[in-house]
Amino acid sequence: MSIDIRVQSAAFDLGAEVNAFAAAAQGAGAVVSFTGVVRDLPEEPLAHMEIEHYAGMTEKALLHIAKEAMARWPLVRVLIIHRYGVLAPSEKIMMVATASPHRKAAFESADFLMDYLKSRAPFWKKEARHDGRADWVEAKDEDEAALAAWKKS
Amino acid sequence: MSIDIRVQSAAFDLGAEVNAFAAAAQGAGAVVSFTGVVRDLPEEPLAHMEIEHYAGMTEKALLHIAKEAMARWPLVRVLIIHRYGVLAPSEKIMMVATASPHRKAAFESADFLMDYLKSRAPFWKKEARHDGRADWVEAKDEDEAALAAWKKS
Amino acid sequence: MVEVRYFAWLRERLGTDRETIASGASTVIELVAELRRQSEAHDLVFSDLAGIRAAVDQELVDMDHPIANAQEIAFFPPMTGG
Amino acid sequence: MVEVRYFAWLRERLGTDRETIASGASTVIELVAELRRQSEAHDLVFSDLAGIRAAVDQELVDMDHPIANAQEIAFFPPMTGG
Repeated sequence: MSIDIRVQSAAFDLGAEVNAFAAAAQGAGAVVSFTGVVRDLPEEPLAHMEIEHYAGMTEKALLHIAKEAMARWPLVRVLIIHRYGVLAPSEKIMMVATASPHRKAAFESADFLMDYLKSRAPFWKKEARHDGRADWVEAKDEDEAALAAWKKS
Repeated sequence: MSIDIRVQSAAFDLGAEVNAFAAAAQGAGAVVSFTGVVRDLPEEPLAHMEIEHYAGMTEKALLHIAKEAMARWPLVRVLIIHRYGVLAPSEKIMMVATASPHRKAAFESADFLMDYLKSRAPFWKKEARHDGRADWVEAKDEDEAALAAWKKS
Repeated sequence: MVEVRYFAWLRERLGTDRETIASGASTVIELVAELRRQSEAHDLVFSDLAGIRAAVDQELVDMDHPIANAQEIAFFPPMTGG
Repeated sequence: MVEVRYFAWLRERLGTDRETIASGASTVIELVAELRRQSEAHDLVFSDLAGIRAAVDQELVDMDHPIANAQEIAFFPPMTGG
């Protein structure tokens, strides 16, 4: 059992992380990764995204979330990387990876980690446009609903 | 919209594939990957795994599955790579990747692709032990049940 | 004439991965009945159809599926990919 | 004395990311009432608590949570990570 949590402003290499994660997940059989990317849509161009976080609380919250996933599913490994600071369109914001002997456990736990992280880890996104306008991204009701679904099951 | 299906005996570089997939998934925001690995358990050592497939039908079945996922979820990209032939413990057997503007769509479609691929793509696994014994892996009832669940929803 | 293909343990037990036979069968299950008369090994392999799947021209089908004009019929165990 | 921290739009509207105040509050909601008396900006920021979350010593809590002996109370909008 191993948990790896990283909160950093620097970019990370998704492919290198996934490869290292899978290589270290001995006996796992099933490895799932999720990556969030700064959207880059021609019809709605972003200048950049800025991510604020609550240093100290962030690491605690992510560790708590990872431990909860480990307790719920038979996981051999969990990785969470989340960036903060200024990110350009197409840059990777964050990733989670899970490894389990069972495919459903790997999928469900990664989904769970994302739902919890999204509404319970202290990150706030701001989207800056080319005209100088910048707006805080609003939390979605569906994100809270997704969280509530895990409590029922 | 883009579908990439590869059936091959050669190994693939999971990290390089995930990086290339994410880079090409413009505007996607959410990228999920699943990888199946030949298990490598000290208490149950495998000499190797052998995967037989039905050349011709395999490609058709995988393309059909990928198109079905594209029709059900707002995906910008689907990748399926599946190996056949002789694989050593810890080698990657296969991977799927999905990219979507929506995180739930990326997760669900990757889960769906795996459930369909597992019971509907013509691959058969055989596990060879060090004592020369070799057994065909038996299909699990839970795999058919997982498939049935997608039909209901 | 129809080409019949076998995979996994069916291939191993029959000792061949394909055979071309003259068939008057109009459905997969009728072809199975003809195949069982081919040899003792065939009869044994097809004695329990619960663990056998069929494809007609590379499409997975039920056992009562018609095989009119089919080029290739395949038999194999439930798939175990992924 | 308790350290109060602000994030995201709360930080921007208050023009500061932290302040140290003398508080007699025993719950988060009581502290909010004290903070609203600090300035017009404070009063406005805390006028609708539906969009505000609180943490006591870096643990997410409800507004009626006690703050006895707390070192650090934080206020921020619903989180939007991932």
